[in-house]
Amino acid sequence: MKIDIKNDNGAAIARLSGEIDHHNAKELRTEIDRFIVTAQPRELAIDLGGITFMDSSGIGLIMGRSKLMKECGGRLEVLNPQPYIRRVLRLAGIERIVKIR
Amino acid sequence: MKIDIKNDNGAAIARLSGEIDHHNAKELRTEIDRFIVTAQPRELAIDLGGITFMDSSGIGLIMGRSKLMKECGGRLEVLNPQPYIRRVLRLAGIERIVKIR
Amino acid sequence: MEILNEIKFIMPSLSVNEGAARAVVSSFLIQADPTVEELSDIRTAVSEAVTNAVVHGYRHKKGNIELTVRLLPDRVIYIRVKDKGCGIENVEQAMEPLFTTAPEEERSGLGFSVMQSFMDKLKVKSTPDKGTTVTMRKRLSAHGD
Amino acid sequence: MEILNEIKFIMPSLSVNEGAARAVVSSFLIQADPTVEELSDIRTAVSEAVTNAVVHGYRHKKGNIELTVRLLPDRVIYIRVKDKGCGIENVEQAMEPLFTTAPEEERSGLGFSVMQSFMDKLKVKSTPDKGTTVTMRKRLSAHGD
Ligand SMILES: Nc1ncnc2c1ncn2[C@@H]1O[C@H](COP(=O)(O)OP(=O)(O)O)[C@@H](O)[C@H]1O
Ligand SMILES: Nc1ncnc2c1ncn2[C@@H]1O[C@H](COP(=O)(O)OP(=O)(O)O)[C@@H](O)[C@H]1O
Repeated sequence: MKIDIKNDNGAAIARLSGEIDHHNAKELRTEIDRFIVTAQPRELAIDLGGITFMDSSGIGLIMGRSKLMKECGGRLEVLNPQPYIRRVLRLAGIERIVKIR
Repeated sequence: MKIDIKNDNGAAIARLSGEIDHHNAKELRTEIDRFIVTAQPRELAIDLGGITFMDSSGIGLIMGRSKLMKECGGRLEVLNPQPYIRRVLRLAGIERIVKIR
Repeated sequence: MEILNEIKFIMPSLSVNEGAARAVVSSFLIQADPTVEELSDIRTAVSEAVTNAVVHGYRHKKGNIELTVRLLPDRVIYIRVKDKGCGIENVEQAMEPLFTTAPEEERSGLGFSVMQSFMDKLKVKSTPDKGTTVTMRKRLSAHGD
Repeated sequence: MEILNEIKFIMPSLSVNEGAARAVVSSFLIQADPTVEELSDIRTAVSEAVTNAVVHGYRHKKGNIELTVRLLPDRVIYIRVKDKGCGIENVEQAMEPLFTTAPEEERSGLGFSVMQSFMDKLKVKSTPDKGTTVTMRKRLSAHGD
């Protein structure tokens, strides 16, 4: 599990790689939330391009960050999910809440 | 496990890739022996460059082919073992019987 | 029913073992040569079931989780995840999409939905204070070669 | 002795499970962050012990092999491979380099030598007609970070 956050003038991108499961989600949550609260970005894109596995723990992770971004007056997006991760996202109907590109 | 044998005018090279264990060794043995008996190469080089795992089953495989090559009037060599495979070969003292390059 | 091959994997309810359970499934199923999508479906379903045992079943006390994987005839994969944790009072309700008893941990309530939609069959047996057993089956598509 | 984490992997004595056993070990040991060389040593030793159970222990009848992997304090890895096969008459002789009872299958007689030299400790307990238990330990080097 690796996370790399870049902030470009309020439009931030968090590139995740590895596997997202319940075990890893805790750590990811802490890191991303610390960034959101400190940097207060307008937009945060979570790039899933490097994620090779994700179960429903990833849904909770994305929903939770989306909520926090809203509370901070910003917006969350999801980028580049691989096909099998897209299926988990679709099952959760997450595209009704978060834009997926 | 994959094996690819090329015969260049009696000097043959068998490129192995994957893992050599007891389970895979049987199949490798059959394929290589069929080639030796049919093509009767003067020299056979077993290229271990693509092998990611090998236990003592690989020792048996190499010793056995070396013996068969000798019986057929030829000679066996081993090429490109990775460091951890070299350690298994060394433990077996195989370099006293077969040339390793 | 004839069993072609079967493994059992027993682990304590530590979250670090969720990944190990998936790896066990992948490495065992290589012999059945599933498609990338099939393997990913099964890995995801196993991850959900094992995570549930860690997060819910053994919420209050630690214990062992037993994962069984069987290769059955006709390319059917059988999976069983068993815990001796707190059990489920109302299984029907638990299986409803979005139902969760751990929203504060950001559980989405979609674990059973994922298992249901990624596998062909799902059965949940649970007894309060005794534990939960989830069994799933999926038939792999016929071989290309 | 405190056990930090422990898994058990139970498989029938089919040669295809030798690779699965190695994969189990790798995936479980990730959490201890071994060096590539250490992991390769342990995988090789496990492969030898499991193969011996398949080839020798269950030569005449099929049965289960139990692989236990423990993470102990001070970065010590404990491995146990247990079979209920034919057992070994003379353990001392069996452990001699090049001694093998299956030369026709191209066994080199180096399985125990590999276990011995790739692990820190090796213990073999065997009772004829009851089975064989091999236990091994290896201490991983201290962390870089
Ligand atoms: N092994 C289990 N032991 C006890 N309760 C469980 C178990 N698995 C599931 N449950 C209960 O069923 C609910 C729904 O499970 P699930 O659909 O996987 O969603 P989630 O795990 O996100 O809560 C859980 O919140 C929990 O109350
Ligand atoms: N699990 C076992 N059950 C019965 N016999 C065994 C077992 N493991 C080893 N042996 C005996 O010990 C001998 C030496 O084993 P080993 O050093 O691993 O070499 P190899 O497997 O190449 O024969 C074997 O040939 C066999 O006779």
